[in-house]
Amino acid sequence: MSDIIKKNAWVAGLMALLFVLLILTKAIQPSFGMSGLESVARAALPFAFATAGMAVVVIVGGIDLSVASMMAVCAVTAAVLMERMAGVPAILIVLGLGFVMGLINGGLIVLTRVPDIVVTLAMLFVWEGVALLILESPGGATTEWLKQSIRGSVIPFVPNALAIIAACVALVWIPLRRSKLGISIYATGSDELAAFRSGVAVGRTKIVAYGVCGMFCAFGGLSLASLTGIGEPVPGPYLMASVAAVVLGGVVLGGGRGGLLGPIIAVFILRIVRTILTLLAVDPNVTTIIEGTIMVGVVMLGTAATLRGARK
Amino acid sequence: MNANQILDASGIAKSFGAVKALVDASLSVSEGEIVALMGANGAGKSTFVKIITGALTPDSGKVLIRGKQARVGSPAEARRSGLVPVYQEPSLIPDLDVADNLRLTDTPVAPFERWVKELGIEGLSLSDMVGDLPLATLRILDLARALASEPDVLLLDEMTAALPSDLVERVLKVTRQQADKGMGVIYVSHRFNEISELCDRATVLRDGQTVGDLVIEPGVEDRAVELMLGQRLDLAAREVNTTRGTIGDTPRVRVKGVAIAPKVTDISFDMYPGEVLGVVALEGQGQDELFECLAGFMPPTAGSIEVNGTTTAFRHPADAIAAGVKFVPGDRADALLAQRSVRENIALPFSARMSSWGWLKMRHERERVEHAIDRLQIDTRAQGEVQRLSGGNQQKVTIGRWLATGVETLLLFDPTRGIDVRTKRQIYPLVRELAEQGSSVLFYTSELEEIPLACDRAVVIFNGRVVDIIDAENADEQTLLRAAYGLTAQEGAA
Amino acid sequence: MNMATTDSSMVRFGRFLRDNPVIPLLAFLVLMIAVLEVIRPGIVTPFRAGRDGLISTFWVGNLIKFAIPLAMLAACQVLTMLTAGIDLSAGIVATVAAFVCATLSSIWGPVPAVLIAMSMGLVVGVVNGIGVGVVRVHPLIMTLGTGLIATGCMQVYQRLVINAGSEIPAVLSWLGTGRTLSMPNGLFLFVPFALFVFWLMRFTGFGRLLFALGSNENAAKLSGVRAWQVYVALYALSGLIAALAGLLYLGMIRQTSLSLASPLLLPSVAAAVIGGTSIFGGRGSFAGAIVGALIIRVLDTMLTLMQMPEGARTMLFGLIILTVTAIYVRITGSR
Amino acid sequence: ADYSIGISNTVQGNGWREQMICAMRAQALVEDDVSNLIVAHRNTDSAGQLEDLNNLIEAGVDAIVLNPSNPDALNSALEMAMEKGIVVVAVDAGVSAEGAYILSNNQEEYAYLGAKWLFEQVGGKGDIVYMRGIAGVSADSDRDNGFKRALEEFPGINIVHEVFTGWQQDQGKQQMFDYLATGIPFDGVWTSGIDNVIVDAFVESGAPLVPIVGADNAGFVQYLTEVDGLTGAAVTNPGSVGGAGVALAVDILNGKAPAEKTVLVDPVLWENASDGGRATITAAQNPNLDPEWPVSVTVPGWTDYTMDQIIACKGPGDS
Ligand SMILES: Nc1ncnc2c1ncn2[C@@H]1O[C@H](COP(=O)(O)OP(=O)(O)OP(=O)(O)O)[C@@H](O)[C@H]1O
Ligand SMILES: Nc1ncnc2c1ncn2[C@@H]1O[C@H](COP(=O)(O)OP(=O)(O)OP(=O)(O)O)[C@@H](O)[C@H]1O
Ligand SMILES: [Mg+2]
Ligand SMILES: [Mg+2]
Repeated sequence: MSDIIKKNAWVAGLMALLFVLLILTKAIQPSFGMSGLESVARAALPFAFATAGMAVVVIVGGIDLSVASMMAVCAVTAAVLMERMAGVPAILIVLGLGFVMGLINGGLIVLTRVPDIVVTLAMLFVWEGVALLILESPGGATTEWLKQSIRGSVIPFVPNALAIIAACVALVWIPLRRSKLGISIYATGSDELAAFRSGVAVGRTKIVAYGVCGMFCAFGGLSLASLTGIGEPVPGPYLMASVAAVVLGGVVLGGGRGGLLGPIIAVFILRIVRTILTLLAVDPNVTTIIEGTIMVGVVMLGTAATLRGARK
Repeated sequence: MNANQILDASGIAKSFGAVKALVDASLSVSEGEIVALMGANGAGKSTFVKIITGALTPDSGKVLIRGKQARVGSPAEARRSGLVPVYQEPSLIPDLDVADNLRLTDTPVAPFERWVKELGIEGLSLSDMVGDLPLATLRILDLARALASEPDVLLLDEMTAALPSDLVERVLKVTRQQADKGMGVIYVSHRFNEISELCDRATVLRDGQTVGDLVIEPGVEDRAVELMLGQRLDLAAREVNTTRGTIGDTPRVRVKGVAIAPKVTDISFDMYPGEVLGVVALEGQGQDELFECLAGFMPPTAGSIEVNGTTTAFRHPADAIAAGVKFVPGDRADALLAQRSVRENIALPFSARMSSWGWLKMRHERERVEHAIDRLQIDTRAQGEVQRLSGGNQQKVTIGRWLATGVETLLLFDPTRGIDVRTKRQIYPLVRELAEQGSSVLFYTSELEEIPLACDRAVVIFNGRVVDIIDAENADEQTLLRAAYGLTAQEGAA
Repeated sequence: MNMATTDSSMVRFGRFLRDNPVIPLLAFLVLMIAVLEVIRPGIVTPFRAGRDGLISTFWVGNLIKFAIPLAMLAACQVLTMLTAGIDLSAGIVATVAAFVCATLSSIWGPVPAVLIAMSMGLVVGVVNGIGVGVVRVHPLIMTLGTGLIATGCMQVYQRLVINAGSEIPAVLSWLGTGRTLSMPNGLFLFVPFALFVFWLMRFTGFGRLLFALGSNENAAKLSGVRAWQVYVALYALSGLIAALAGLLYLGMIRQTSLSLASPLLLPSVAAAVIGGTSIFGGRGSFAGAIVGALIIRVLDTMLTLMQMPEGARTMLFGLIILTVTAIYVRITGSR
Repeated sequence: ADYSIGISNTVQGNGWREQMICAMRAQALVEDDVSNLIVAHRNTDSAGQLEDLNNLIEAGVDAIVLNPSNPDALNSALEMAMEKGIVVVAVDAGVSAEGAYILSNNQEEYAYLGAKWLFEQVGGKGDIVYMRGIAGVSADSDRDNGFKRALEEFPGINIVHEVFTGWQQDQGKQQMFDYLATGIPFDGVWTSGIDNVIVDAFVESGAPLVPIVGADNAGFVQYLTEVDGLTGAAVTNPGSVGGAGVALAVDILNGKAPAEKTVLVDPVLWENASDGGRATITAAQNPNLDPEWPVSVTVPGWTDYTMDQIIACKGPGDS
């Protein structure tokens, strides 16, 4: 009971923080409006998907160091395919590819019994290599409508990019979360032995969770391709950022606890902080320091609050 | 052989590396039959249960279900075949609420709730996070979940070990009822009184081998013990060491008006050097909090604790240890370094203080550790990792740690949980011996019959308050139980 | 109680490997070197290429030389992983130490420069330790954060010393580039260091506590361990080791850079895990990590010398790391 | 006027880029019309640069000077900027967005020039070690084109070894050690700017030096004059092109836009094989400079700051 309250308090706290930051942005730059919001949402796209994927595998008790590389594979594949075929089949192929890459990660973890972090560290290099083999240097082209779809806003006051994040995450995650498979994912992350004894097919659950992660990475790769209009084979800075957002978002490393909403809010917080620092013309080196401090500081505050809560 | 036979396992063998947990084990159960599975710590009972229910695969042997050869590959398959276990360690998922735990095993909710009520757990909500529930409740939930799936055979592995007496009674009653309705039960326990009350038959394991099958009748206990241990042990000699501690002038520990929000409201007692002080309480009367408070895990919200005449305020178990107060918790998972060796587990307190971060004193350490292992007869075949020891042997390691360092004040929270008869017989004298050497021992046990065997006096706690203090001579089970239920509540005791 | 156990020789061999997990790793190392020799005949055994020498001491020395800083950073990972932690700031601490040392040497001379560089490591380490041990932030986040902060500070500092030039203290150059009996002088630092780490892990109370905290922090607390003291000491030590590795690396590369040792971070984690250290705590070996570092270095060389598209090379690197650990896990039965 | 200029760069912690940023700051400081400089400078990919560009647009800058991570990936933000009347100047590499000004080092020419010199130096035939930058990055691909162009002109030249240094000093040094250890002879080394550690590798391993081509980094230029037996060439690739970009942006804002949208700064080659070349190098070298910094700290005709100003690395508003 108290756990549920604690968990939701964390998400609510993050939400409040995001709100405060938005107000702060408006105060600093009175002209900040819909277009600013849109650009924040667009910038958040790849981070949000990387984070969602990472969150799923962290919940199942693992970690996936290859998210950025998988995104690169998906981005170059998308860019290469879209040069040759229509957007929709290309998107479907890329989503399938992401899912399969994730399944491979998970399958290797389960089959070899090598710890997640080692397997995905190795796969980080493998997928990076695959991306380079597909496209040696940046190139390809993304379908025009896809590039347009992430701009502007169809629903008033909701940037398309935000709607896309919400829709994609909700479409994959909510049905999953409500299903028995979703419960199995939490169970496996919480206590693998007890889950096994409760009849959970632990191996299969892990593989599927990694598959879902791969699928989110495919969304991430597609969003990179639609942002830039091309495919870049070199992985971007999404690995560490996603780990940080997952932890900031209240998912416990080690598994079993947390959801996707918190981490995604955390992504937005980190993006808006960068916007604020740019608006304030803060020295970029100091920006690095501030970002590090915020990351550590928020988690510190959070742990301190939870510890105090637990003591009472 | 028997038309009603549900399960027949025979010739089961299982090795873990060099450790042969099971060599040739067999067991059968028929409809309506309750079969006890007996054996000393490490005999292979839990391993056997796990194999039957698909949590482990045997190296050899066969399992017949209703006369047909069956391959039970996983716990899920076992469940579908009607074999449902309650394992020695809780198997609920801590980060899921009760409802999700039920969904995970496809357990119907309505019968589950009925069973929970029947087993005497009040005020449970399906949205409670399992990790927040106390151990005893978890055991009951495990059982209720098993019962709700209407098994053909129910396997209970030391189901009652962590339960206080009131809940034990309920469990026994419910089990009997279900057996009468045709369910087969395999019942693992170290408690003879439960077995003789409940079971029809007993299968005895020794060193991984089935060494006998007994019909439960009066006087069968001696025979069972002989089979279990391969030697005679006089069960009638219940008296342990009769030298009782002397109650001197300065108490070793004086607990004065201690309250710990929200459960404990007012606890006071004195504990003297050379005394073993029993604690008697039903489930959840505040005994857990009392022990944790004395051990330095949490400060009292009111009242004071004096050790050797000085008032103390422990902020960390290290403070308590420095004051000579040492704690063996009830849940051994809390106390053990699962992946480390027996030796490191026992020697852990030696390195705790900053001043001992340098060179290890290997010789000194080995001597102390070996002494503790000897004294508790820890089965060290799988000593490389404590998690590979049997449940009872793990329990012994938690006690051994403090034997090795020496104790002034020892807080034992249900130390004989899951320990076999012979070792229990060794633990009581051990506790008495410690007392004779001048230590004080606070001894909570869920088995009331242990109180007169080991203690000088017993504090009875009910609803967070001390309701009575009873001398050992008068502490027969009846009296204690009545007191524990708050029936003899004398106002102003202590 | 004791049963007469008659083990087959297979079982006994399996147990032997399990108790000495370094041995299969060493076998892998030898295997990889053999493969390298096949790919480039003469690189390890020059006589096959018509040059002098049975074994190329230059090549072996070189292998060891570049494995040393990697192994030192892997020590940071092994030690922190024992407590189920990790030190992601190690690469940056090493870089900062090297950068600070090189730039300050030309201003204040080598001794103060080295001392200040080491104290940078200490400061970051103590902050990590307080964050992890007292405030209880997850080590991954804590060290990632301090790493970012340290990077930012170094960038700010960098702008102050653009025209200070840089100077590599002679001792460091000697350690980093010199050779004695064809072996790198870095061994004069590394051998005592490795012995120290072995001693710390095996023969001290502190080492015991690292394993204990990684296995079950609650049990350690129950036994009277004040975990925060251990964490602060551990991360401070890790920071010092990282700074030392950075200084040695500076002597080897003889060039400052704002990202000098940062690329060693992931390989150092890889070396630790290849060497059988569990990131979940409670199990680890430095000997394994050293062999892990050597394996990674041989692999690097192998891939450098193989002519193939960069993508295939990167892919192969990952696949080999995975294969090595998978076979290793299979043989030793450990996870 | 009272201009606010935004800077965007995606590689941090590399001497060349740091010099570029300092040149931008110094130039903005000496321009009278610039009152505010917003610098977005971090390690990121094209998507991250898009984010930074959008943030700069939000901040209401008058001009953006960027070092693009990719010529084609940034069009959406750059087009939006130009729609809003913001002047866009790409330095170091080009962008394909219509209407953007480009002031760039000619990367293809950079590689061609050095490679051609090297191939001539070894007599038109021999075995060359080709040490590239980061696979899959635009600048590396451009340089590869230039290198291949030179290669076609010299059929006698054979590439015995091609490797990516990742533009990392330690990696480059280690790779050179590895290659030297094979004992395979070769006649020259072309590097993509990881240069002085390569010389170190030869010296430390006792291998005979071969001609080496690098960039005009302070450390390498110094080696060209100091290391005995080293024949080599440094191809200029000034990071100070960033300062030129700021100057160009201000000119455009003041209505003095150049006729051509694209201005290529062509590299120059300094070699130490001839007396004339050695004199150039001696004049250029600057031992006090950070060894990773290119010695060409100014772009004559473009930048107006002094040596002290670029080293101070302060922009308008910095104390
Ligand atoms: N990206 C998103 N956009 C919009 N809504 C979302 C998004 N992610 C999650 N939600 C909503 O937030 C709710 C809570 O999120 P999530 O499922 O991640 O948390 P949870 O821990 O599983 O919560 P619960 O325990 O209630 O199931 C979800 O039911 C869903 O409706
Ligand atoms: N995973 C394992 N690895 C190695 N040895 C094991 C493992 N599990 C059990 N054992 C060993 O097998 C033997 C039998 O253990 P088991 O748990 O079945 O005993 P038990 O009869 O249930 O004892 P207890 O009454 O103490 O619970 C013990 O010696 C134990 O150490
Ligand atoms: Mg959730
Ligand atoms: Mg058992």
